[in-house]
Amino acid sequence: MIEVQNLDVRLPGFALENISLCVPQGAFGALIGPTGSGKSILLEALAGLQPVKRGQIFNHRGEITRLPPERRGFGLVYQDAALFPHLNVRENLLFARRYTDLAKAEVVREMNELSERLGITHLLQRDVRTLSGGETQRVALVRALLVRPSVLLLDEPLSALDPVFREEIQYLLQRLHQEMGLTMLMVTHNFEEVVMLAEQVAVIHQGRFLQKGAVQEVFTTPRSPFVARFVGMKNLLAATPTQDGVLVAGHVVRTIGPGRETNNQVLGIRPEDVLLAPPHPGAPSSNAYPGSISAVTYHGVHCAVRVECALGEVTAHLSPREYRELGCSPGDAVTVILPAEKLCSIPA
Amino acid sequence: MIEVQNLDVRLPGFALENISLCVPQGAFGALIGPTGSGKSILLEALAGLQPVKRGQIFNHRGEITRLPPERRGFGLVYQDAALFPHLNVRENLLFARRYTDLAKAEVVREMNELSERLGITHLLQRDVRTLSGGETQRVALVRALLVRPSVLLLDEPLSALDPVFREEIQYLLQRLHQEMGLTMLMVTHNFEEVVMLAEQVAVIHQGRFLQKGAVQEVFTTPRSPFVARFVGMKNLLAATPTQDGVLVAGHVVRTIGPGRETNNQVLGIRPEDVLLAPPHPGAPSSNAYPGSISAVTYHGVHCAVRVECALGEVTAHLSPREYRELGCSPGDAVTVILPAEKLCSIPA
Amino acid sequence: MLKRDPFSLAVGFSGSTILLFILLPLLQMVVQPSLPDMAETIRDPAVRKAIGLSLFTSGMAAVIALVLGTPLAYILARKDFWGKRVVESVIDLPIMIPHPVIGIAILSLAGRGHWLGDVLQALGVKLMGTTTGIVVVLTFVGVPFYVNAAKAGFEVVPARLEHVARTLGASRSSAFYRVTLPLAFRSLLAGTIMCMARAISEFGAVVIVAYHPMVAPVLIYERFTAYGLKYSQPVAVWLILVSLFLFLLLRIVTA
Amino acid sequence: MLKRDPFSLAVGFSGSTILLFILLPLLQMVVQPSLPDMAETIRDPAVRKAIGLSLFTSGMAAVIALVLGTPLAYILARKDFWGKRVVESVIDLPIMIPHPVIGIAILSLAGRGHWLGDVLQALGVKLMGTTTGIVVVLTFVGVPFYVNAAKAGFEVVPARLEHVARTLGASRSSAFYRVTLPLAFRSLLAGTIMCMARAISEFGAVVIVAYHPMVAPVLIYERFTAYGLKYSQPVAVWLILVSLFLFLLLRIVTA
Amino acid sequence: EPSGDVIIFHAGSLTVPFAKMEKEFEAAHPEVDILREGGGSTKMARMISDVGKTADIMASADYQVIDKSLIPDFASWNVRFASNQLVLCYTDKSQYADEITADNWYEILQRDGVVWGHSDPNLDPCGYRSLMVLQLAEKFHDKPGLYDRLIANRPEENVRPKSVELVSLLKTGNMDYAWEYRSVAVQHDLQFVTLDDHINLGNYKFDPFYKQAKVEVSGEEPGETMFRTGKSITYGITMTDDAPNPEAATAFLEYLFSKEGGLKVLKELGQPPFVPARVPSQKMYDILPTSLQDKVVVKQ
Ligand SMILES: [Mg+2]
Ligand SMILES: [Mg+2]
Ligand SMILES: [Mg+2]
Repeated sequence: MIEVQNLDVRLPGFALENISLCVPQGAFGALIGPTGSGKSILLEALAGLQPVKRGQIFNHRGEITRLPPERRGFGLVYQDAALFPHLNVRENLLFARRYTDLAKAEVVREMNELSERLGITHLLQRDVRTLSGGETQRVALVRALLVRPSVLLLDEPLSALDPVFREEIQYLLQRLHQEMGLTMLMVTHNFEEVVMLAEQVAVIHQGRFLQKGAVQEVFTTPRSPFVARFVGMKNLLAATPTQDGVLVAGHVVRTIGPGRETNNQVLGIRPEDVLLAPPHPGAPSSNAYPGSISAVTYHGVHCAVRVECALGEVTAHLSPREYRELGCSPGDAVTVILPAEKLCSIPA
Repeated sequence: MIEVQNLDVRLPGFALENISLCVPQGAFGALIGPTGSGKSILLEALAGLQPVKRGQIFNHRGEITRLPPERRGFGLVYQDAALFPHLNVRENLLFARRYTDLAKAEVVREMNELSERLGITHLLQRDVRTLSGGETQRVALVRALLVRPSVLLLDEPLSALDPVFREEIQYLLQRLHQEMGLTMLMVTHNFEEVVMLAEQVAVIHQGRFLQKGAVQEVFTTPRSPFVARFVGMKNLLAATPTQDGVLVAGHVVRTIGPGRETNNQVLGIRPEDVLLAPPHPGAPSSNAYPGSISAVTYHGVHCAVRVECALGEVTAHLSPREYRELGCSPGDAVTVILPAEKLCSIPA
Repeated sequence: MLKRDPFSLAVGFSGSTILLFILLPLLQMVVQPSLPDMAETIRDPAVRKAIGLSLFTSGMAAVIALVLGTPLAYILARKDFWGKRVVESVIDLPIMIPHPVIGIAILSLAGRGHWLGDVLQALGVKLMGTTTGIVVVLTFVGVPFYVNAAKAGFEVVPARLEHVARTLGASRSSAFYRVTLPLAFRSLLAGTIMCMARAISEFGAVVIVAYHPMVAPVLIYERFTAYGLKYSQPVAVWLILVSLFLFLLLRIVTA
Repeated sequence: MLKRDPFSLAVGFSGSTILLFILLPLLQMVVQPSLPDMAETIRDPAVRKAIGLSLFTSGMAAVIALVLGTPLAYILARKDFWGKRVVESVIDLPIMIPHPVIGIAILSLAGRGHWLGDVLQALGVKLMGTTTGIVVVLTFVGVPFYVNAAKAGFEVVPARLEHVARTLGASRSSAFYRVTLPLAFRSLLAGTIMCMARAISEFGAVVIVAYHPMVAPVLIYERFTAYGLKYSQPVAVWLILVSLFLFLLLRIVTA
Repeated sequence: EPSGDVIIFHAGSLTVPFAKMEKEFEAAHPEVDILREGGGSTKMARMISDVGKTADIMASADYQVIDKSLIPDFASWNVRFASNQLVLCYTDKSQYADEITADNWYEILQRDGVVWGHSDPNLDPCGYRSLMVLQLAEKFHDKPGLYDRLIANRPEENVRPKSVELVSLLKTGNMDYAWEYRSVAVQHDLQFVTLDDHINLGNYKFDPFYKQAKVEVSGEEPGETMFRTGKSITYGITMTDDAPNPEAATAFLEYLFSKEGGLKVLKELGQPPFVPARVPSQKMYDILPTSLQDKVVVKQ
């Protein structure tokens, strides 16, 4: 496990302030934030690679704030894998052997086992500069795992990969976490990766945490428009509180749960939660608004449909199949339904 | 328009060979390939920035193979935007003014108009190093458009962007193409971008074209396993021809269209085309196979469901809603249906 | 991060040793002459003339290196070509050639009887004992410093910026002047200063080509060998102060 | 890409001018002595001794620069600290100090009456007219070349590799020796060679600290001024050949 | 048996004979290493007196330099061991090489484009002696203003610190004519114009005539000046009082003063030695190292 209390890190031109977080034993935590938000620096500070100004860091054994990196028991995998280019794959994997008390045979056995498991046995004699992106990441993972880290720190492990390799490594991380019970903390700027892999997430921006909590919670109830946009909650409509819900562009939208009292609020809904139906001739059902499709873009795995309706422009993500079944094209009339239980009031 | 015939480019340690392509006036072409496949070099060769060894390049006025870049009339937007860091936004935009015969007032008017259209009017006095990723790309686009290029060459225009900005620029490119009728040629390693934006696509690998054609055609009927994997056709099953279809793992799978005669073939289907149904107690319908869910991963906009069935492991992409309606969890039995019209025979 | 581990100790020890090793002799130099000595020295027209000549000739060398070296540095930064390694080694050669040999080699080219010497003589160019000769020598010793710094500066400017400029309508030269040059400017300046600094320090090659007119290092040498420390130190201090001031000024003016 | 546009012409002209400017005098040097002259020269024990001494002292200077300069170069490449710019400027100072001044400054530190000189004397260290003195001078002129090259070499090794090594259990020094050093090795070697090359060429500073024992540049100077070209050229050619050969060998052996 | 290093500072014009002597002496005394440093005599003397460099032996092209700069603070005696004369040297490549004679040299040196030079009068006796020759030529040939006209055609850059450096400039074609000692001209195979004894400073019998020449040279420190008066060329040598290796230095001087040793070498190389070498007074004779006394005579 890893726990951080009120951490401050100050670098020339950049500072992390008052960071607290906890990834329990066996959990998968994530830090998400835009480029330059300080997520990699935080990871390095946890690993002991950046000087800490204030605050404390703990691992399962106790406080480690002042311990050198080699005595913290954390593994680190960088975005670019950071394999040692002067060593071949096997030498990279055995780099840490010198620092353990284990017999060589034991280390080699473990290396072979993990290499088998992560599918890199055939690469052991290769020059690391000849590896593909996915192979590189798998080697870096095995190298980090061989020191039996109590926590694995992952710095955007998927960002540098082509989409084909990205999915492969994504599955691999999931398996490692589930099958080996490894504690992981990943930083990324991609909310899809967080959704897929993590249990807990913190959103970081300009060196501070904006929000943290369970992944589903942060994703469904972001507490600021910045977080909302960052986690893919594309539909954000200016709203004012009213009886029964909120008022958006003069229309009442029914919401569930505690309405916000402040006038300065935003109503949010994720595009995959927006429903589209054929135009309704009769009385509109709850939170249903007539509109017309302004644009459709096909994204391979989903279609983004933009609808101009009474509330403003709303984007819905449908699977290609759902879109086909809807039977509408750009310009056609359509009914937008915003399920009340998916709506989220956000302070602006 | 842009047309290329039998182009060879030779660089130290790399070569493009026998490249032919054509992007008609007003079309949107794409080149897709893995990192290092030579797509950026090809783009630079078209722009006159890499020496051509053999072959010819034409624009709408005629052959331009030997013309210097400044006389080809092509715009170029790089992945990292390549804004001039010593000039502010406005100076970047007006960089090309010196090379046109237009009056300054005219150029400034056009700049203001395009800036308005692409939403960068408020940035004109800014230092380019302070811009966000999305702003940077928009400035680069305006700068390129102001020279009224006959073709806009885009080098991975979305790769360097955080997901939030990526979608924004994607929409912008689509609008530019549709509203201004701009001819575009984009290189990317991301098939989603191709699906969304392009009409024609060529798959490039190690300096050669593996396949080219209409986007839908390449995506539904890849002609090699490499192309199939690269365009996201994840399900590839070794198959041999038989009456009525092909034989996969001892089971007959019905296919439509010309079966391949060769024994060395692969049966492919895109994961979003795979259907899942509740386990069927009665006689199986056509191409339906009982199986059990081995893993489910939630990707935000879709769920990837891996099913172990008689044919092997098959991945299906469902929308979260579809998955919810299926009502199954990992370990549960399920029926996999491979619609015959979506199946594709690929020479191995 | 500088804690008392063996690594940091090694760094602290070696760093301070080198800095002291460089600074101690120089400080000793600078501190020793009395202010009246300094004042008297700078009133000596021979001293003023020598320092002026040093600044002028090394400045000229730097300008020549700038003009001739910039295109070469640019190509070395941008292109891979057959023999590039050889060209780079040739550029570095002046650093390893013993200084008297440089002077001797240049003199033996320029003398009557040698074809090049005859050509030069016909053109009225004399190297022996002339300002021209000094400039030639100083250019020879200074040019690697400029070319290497300029090359490093050009390497830092992404080729993509030039490419984009081309597609925006700029010719090759226009792209160079409007994009590459402004971005590499500080490196070119640093290279010019390094080149001039190296040139100002030269003695062994100059003293062979031109004993008169006397550049400051020759004057300092003569004063030292003929009169001793007391008469050479103030000249040395003045030369160092003047050139440091000049370099500082150059950096500030162009910042 | 080298076509007949004005830009390429400028490049071609400036490039060939600089290369000719460097090569012509040196070729002239190398071509002139006859083979019997060359053979006779290398049989002269004084010549052999001087070249040997040049190689030894500049080699020692390079080794000292390597040992002391490596940790400093590493820190300059890795850390940003207050005063870093000043330290870098100090490192470059020896390039701009006139060579006779370097000799004078070092001598005036080491002389009797100066506290450092007295300490050195008590330790039995003499600089004037000794091999030690030559090594000190050559280290002074050579050290910037090593530190700058080593710094550039360390800058190219990503800090992330060291970070990863640390998380794999390596101490700071262990990470340095197992990751950074092997990766920067070629740069350190190049820096050592540059430092030695610069040291081998030094004349003005050495001639003040030690006329005897004679390093090759002093011998060449002496032969040129006392006997003329014919007797100095073969020595110069031998020195250049021997050192080029040595540098080449170093590169090959360590490739 | 003497051993160790012997540091000799000597006039640049003695380089060739002293190199030969070094070879012969070191062959006879393998334990001794002669370390020579040649330069303008005045400068070499000042390196001892002003700069504080140590040397065992100092040999000057003008014995007066030793008298003025080194005695009594740094040395006690001064042995005169050779003479010489000034000649105008040139090579085949020199302009007007086929015209020059003892009668027209001063006209040729005034011609446009003729590059001629001499060594620095402040550092090297050969330098002020060259100027004396020009002054004496003005008197001897009765050409008033000749000296100034000649100097006007000799830019300062043609002045070098020691006379032998000019040899290289002649041979590389960078200079047409240079003033050298006759011995140097012979040693370096140069062509030269031999001048009348009235002006060549080589014959002590003409000392009264020579005395008319007066050259201003720099003094104890920059800015100060003093005058040198014409006198026949006489080389002097001394051993410094605090010579680090007096035993070996004395051995070398014994060799130098012997008829079969150094004096023979000088003669072979075109420089007239005094056989035997001389000191001016009995008082000086008495303080000579005893082993040298039988090789030296007292002669004014
Ligand atoms: Mg990062
Ligand atoms: Mg690319
Ligand atoms: Mg000897």
